[in-house]
Amino acid sequence: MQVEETKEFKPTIVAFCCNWCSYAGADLSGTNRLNYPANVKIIRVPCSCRVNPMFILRAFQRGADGVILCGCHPGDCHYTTGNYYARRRMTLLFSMLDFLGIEKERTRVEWVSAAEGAKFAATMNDFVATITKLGENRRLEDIRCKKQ
Amino acid sequence: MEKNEKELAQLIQEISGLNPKKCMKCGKCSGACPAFHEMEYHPHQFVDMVDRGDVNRLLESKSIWMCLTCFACVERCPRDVKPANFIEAARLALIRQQGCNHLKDEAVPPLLDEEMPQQAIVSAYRKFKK
Amino acid sequence: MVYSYFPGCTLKNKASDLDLYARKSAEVLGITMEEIEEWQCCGGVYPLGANETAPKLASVRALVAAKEKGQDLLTLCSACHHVLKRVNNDMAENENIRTKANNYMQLEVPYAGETKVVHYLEMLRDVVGFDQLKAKVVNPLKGTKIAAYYGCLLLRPSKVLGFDNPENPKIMEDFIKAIGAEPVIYPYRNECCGGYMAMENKELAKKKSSTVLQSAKENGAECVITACPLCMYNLKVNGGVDDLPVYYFTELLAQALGVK
Amino acid sequence: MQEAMIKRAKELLAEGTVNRVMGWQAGEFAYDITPTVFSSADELDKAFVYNDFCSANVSKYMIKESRKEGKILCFLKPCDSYSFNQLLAEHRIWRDNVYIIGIPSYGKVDVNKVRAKGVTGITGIHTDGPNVVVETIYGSETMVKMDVMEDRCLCCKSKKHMVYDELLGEEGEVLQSNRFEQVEALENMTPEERYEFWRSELSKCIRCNACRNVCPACTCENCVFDNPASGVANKAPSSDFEENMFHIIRAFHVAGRCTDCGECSRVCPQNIPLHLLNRKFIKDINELYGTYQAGEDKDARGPLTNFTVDDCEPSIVHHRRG
Amino acid sequence: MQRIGVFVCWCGSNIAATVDVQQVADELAKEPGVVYSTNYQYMCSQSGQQMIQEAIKEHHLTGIVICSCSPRMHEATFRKTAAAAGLNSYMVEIANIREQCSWIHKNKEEATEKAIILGRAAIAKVHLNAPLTAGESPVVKRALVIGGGIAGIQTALDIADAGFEVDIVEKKPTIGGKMAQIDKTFPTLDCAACILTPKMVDVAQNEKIHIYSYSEVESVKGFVGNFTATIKKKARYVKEDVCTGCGLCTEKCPMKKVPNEFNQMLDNRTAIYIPFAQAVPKVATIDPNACMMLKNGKCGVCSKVCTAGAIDYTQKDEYIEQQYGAIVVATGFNTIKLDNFDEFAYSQSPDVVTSLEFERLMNAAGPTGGTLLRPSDHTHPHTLVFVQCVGSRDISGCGKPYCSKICCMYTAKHAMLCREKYPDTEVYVFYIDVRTPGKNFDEFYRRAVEEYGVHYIKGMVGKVAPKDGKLMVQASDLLANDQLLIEADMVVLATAIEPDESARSIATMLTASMDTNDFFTEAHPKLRPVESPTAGIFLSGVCQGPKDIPETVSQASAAAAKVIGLLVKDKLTCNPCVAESNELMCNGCSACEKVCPYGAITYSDKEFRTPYRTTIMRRVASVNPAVCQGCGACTVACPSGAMDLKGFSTRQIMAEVDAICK
Repeated sequence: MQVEETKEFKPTIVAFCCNWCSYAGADLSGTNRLNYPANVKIIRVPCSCRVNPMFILRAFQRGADGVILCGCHPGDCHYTTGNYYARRRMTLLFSMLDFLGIEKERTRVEWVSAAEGAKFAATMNDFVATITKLGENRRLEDIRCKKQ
Repeated sequence: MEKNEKELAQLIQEISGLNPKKCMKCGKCSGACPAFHEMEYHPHQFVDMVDRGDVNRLLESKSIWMCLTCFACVERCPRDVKPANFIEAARLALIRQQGCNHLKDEAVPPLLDEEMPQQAIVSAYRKFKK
Repeated sequence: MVYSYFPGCTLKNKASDLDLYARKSAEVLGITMEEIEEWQCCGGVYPLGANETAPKLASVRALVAAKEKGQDLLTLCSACHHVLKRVNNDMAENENIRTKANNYMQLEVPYAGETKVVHYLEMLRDVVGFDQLKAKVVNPLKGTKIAAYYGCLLLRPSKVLGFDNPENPKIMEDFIKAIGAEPVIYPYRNECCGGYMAMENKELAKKKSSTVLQSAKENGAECVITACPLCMYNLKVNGGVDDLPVYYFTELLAQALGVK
Repeated sequence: MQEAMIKRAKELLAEGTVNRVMGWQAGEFAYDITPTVFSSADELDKAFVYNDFCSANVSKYMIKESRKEGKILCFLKPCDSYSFNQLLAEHRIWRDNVYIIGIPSYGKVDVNKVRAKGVTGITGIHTDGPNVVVETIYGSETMVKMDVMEDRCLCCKSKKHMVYDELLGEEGEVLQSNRFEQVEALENMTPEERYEFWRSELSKCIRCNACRNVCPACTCENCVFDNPASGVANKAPSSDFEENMFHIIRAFHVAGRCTDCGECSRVCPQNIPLHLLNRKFIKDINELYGTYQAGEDKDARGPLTNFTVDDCEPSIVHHRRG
Repeated sequence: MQRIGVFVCWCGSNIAATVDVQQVADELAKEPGVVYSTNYQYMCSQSGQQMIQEAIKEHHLTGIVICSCSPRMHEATFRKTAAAAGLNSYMVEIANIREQCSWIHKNKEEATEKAIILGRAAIAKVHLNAPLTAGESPVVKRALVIGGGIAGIQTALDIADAGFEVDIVEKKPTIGGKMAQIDKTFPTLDCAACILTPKMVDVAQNEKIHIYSYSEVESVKGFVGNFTATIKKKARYVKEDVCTGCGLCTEKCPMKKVPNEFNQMLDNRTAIYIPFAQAVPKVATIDPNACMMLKNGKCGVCSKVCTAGAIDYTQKDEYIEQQYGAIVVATGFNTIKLDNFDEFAYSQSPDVVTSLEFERLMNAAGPTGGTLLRPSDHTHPHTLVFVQCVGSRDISGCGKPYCSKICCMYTAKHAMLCREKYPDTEVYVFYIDVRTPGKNFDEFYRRAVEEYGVHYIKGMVGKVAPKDGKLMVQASDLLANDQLLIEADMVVLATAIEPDESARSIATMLTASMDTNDFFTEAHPKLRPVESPTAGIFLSGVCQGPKDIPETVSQASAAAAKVIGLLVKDKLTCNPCVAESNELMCNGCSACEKVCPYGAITYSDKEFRTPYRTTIMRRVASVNPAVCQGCGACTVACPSGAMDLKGFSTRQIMAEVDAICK
């Protein structure tokens, strides 16, 4: 029996945002009533350097279709150097995911400052569109965690 | 195959392999140049003209043949721009074209004298013709 | 110490003195100069264009020949020294030129700038030592006031050549002291004599070389020494200062060592 | 070499410089070489072997051994010395308690390749010029060494020792190696092909942890995979995801610290080319942040604990190769 | 198991218009551990807060989740609310359902669904929260100022004014720094000594300030509020408290040919010396490299003539250990060495001088008594050429890539003073750009041109050739498109400045960060410009970047204000969300230490018991909670997971991830 695809695909997106820039940028896009899809759920971290590659893998395992990390622009880190380390870690992690054949569009890093509410919204709109086009995460899923 | 001025400037930049935008227009090259007064356009202008794509005037000018390739501009430039390399690139862009050699073979014998070292002739050939 | 020796075009012809005196002096100083077989002219000028590979191949051949013998490459002419050092630097640091040159040469082991290029003066300074040279001098040129003329090609660009301080060099002055004479410091010793124009633009060459000689003379020089055959020719012919003889440094070296 | 090593070990034991010797001894089979600690000349005479099967990297053992009473003698091949030096950089080994003799290595033999030539009943091996002579209960077999050498030795990166107290035999040079060829081949595939490749490989994983246990960079007091509080602990992979997860995290945790010794792939009972994951990181690091060889300079800052303000952006991954 | 209360805020219609708050409260009530769930119009209002407090007490809540506006808005409010009800403030989590939900989504169904998920994530997190107590550390009410130039002086005076003890450590025999060497100051042309020396006297007379002159900081340990510094008081062979500064010894000392640093080596001083008349402290110092008595025991003249008996040839370096609450770096600058710029003939002619040397040549207390004379033959110069940007804005590797900032103005000053004092002079200034932003600065420069007739030429000097006692200056004039040859009597080089050579070792000592040019890095380039990222370390003056005197003084006062703000506190409340190392899992590999921007992590060898009833020594990390700022860089650098961040622990974040992805 064929299961009919009636429901429109709504990806689950996890956004890790640093407390000082990007989380504030996300707040600003709210204050300015700039829309982006409800699929995006933000997790507040003190700094982009707090984000462990394990968190990103965990998100995919638990059913995320895309993971985005937002932090202060390089040079503007509240902790001076945190985002520089995050940048190297994420570059290598993303490259490794690509090496394993996982769609590279599923992961992204964007630098969003506390003033860039519009950029935050635009980034999320674009990311959600990209993931929607890409479809469900199949290559890094954990079937045990699939929604019924 | 005629090149327009912009392409020509691009070619000169390519031959030089360098970035004229590094120049901050301090003019130290022109302050150092021993052939300054022989030139219509001067080292800092060479760089600027290549950058702006204003090279026709430059290539027609005798200035590019006046450079002594002494590297004083290269040595003293605070921005590592290497003006001498741009000047040589301009010369190359010219003499690499058919019939554009600056030094003609037939012109050489009268220029020679008894004491002139081989080096003078070899290097003139290298610099002024292809 | 045994060196591979690259004489260059002029030293085999017009400037055979420079060559001869250098060889004789080297013998006294315990240095052997083995001329590279079938060397080719370096071209006299270093090609500045980023995509000029072919004109550098002659230099690469000499560099490779020295590498195969496991020797440093000795030069006397400042132009050869300039070209060889800069081409060698390209082979070490410019991947594009290294790849192209190696593809062309089809060597068994690719060349990547392993040879050390040494100017005769550097050899005197770093290997023989000016102290040692002084000890070997039999006819010190006592009291002679000598102006060293460096010109361009020995010194610039200093980052690649690493020869001496480009604006205030002292290697030749130290050399002059070592052979018992008195060096004359004058500001134009590292300014261009216009040598490259000696054939093509005599007027300019005259203007520039006379500035140099005038400056030397004003500062009390009795003669001028140089390491470049082209500078030598230009200063002599176009310098316009009659009572100021110009010598190769090797000539005075041979004289001081008593082998002239 | 074996005789010279035993001789020198005995000398050092006799003069009291060391009280133990880290070496190798044959296991149940001649090719089944096990790292062992010897504490007397007698033991050395009886069991110490060093031959073309002695490929185990013993540097990891020094973490524990160096904390014991007295000094231990340790023989390091060039590639082992990188691991040792990296462990020194991470303060894992107490240098004062180890006496290192650097020994040359001309490549080790992969017993599987020997067996593949139909040779059985192996009792010993020795090198003879470009060949190896494998002694068996049926007589001896001579074969070209290159044909039976371990893959990792065929693309050896260095024959030079990074750390030692003395050398036995000659010192080598850092080599130009083509070790990234396989990684490049994978990079040139489509993502789909790569996905299939890694699925077929990683799905073989039985989570025996041999790769982790042998790795001289995996030296955590308590591995995250054994620590329930880490949130990723698991004993056996119960889904495709966990197979991926384990190997990604394993490679990531040693990124910038892995010296590319290749022990992980050597010990994998399922023959998964795990070293390719590590090499991918090394290749990326070299390309993106400048050539870096872990274990080369004990005082260098590792690439992941370092940065420059104009490092590339993570989006470079999107732009590269399509 | 936690007992969790959920409070959903309407925010008037801000949330309630797009999110069904009732449904959110109902759904969240079903979550495990939630024992109370409600919604209210304004949670942040007095009555809303009261409602929360009552619920905490009534339901014995161990954790609360507020679904409301951004935590950046009211997290602090609700933490206080909880604390007032006896619940630890860090048992509060906020689900941001306004800025990140109701305000951006229009579809009520979607927004409600999202609000529920955000609430779940907050609940999942609060389950793993642990009560945190903000630690406290005592503050030593004393500041250390490293460097006694105008920056250090101003900082010290301001701190002392507020009633705190301050120690100035100056490596030279006197405080005063570079400003003491300067003749006049731009743009007002008042004499530097006239405005500086009274300040130096203030410092000397201030009871709260102690000057360690001829001293260096040897080591610094500790952290904000509680540093321990070791100060090395170098032997000056003169008893500081006995010397009256009469100067008789300096007159009688037979070693008269020691180059005088204070006059930039333009004249000589004696082996025993007082740098200048207004030195503070005004005490003689013996130069051990020049004194015959110290070198070979023959002389002793100064000891014989000193009626106070202050000379002590046996004096040794002395080490003093002192506690400080804050440290201010004011190490200043030097002009660069000109070895790479011999085209300007600096090493070939004494008449080519740096700007700082020129200051001394113009200074009434300088080697020429304030009359401008050529160093070579002591004649009056008629033609002067000033060269700007010597070694500044240089990326060729010979100089410094940055603009030294002060040269444009002091060159205008020099040129102007020259023309004012000696109207017979011709003054040329070669410039690349004239950069004169600042109050009355551009006017000043224009005055030099318009009123004083200084010839400003856009171009650069290519070569200076000494010739017959003159200097032939070959330079470009870019506007005239010409190359000039000026016969000059003197050439003055506006030499680039660089941080003092001691800066790097001091930065290492303080674990303060520096840029590639060895300038100290500020905690934030705009908002925290006088603080180092390392807590308790403050920056004053040129050590942070090139600046002129007015800027230096304002930064010095700003640094003092920051120090005072720290020292008035009896105790420092620390951010409790800091990293924590689990010693049992720590490998001792130092990865965390390397990425920590604050130097908060230290290592020690500790003995641990093994399962085999033996002990083993292991190197383990520990975090100083007073220094850690809680960024979390260490937690990811740590391969074993020994490092975790309180308040943002690995398990907490993963719980949020799980809740969102479920």
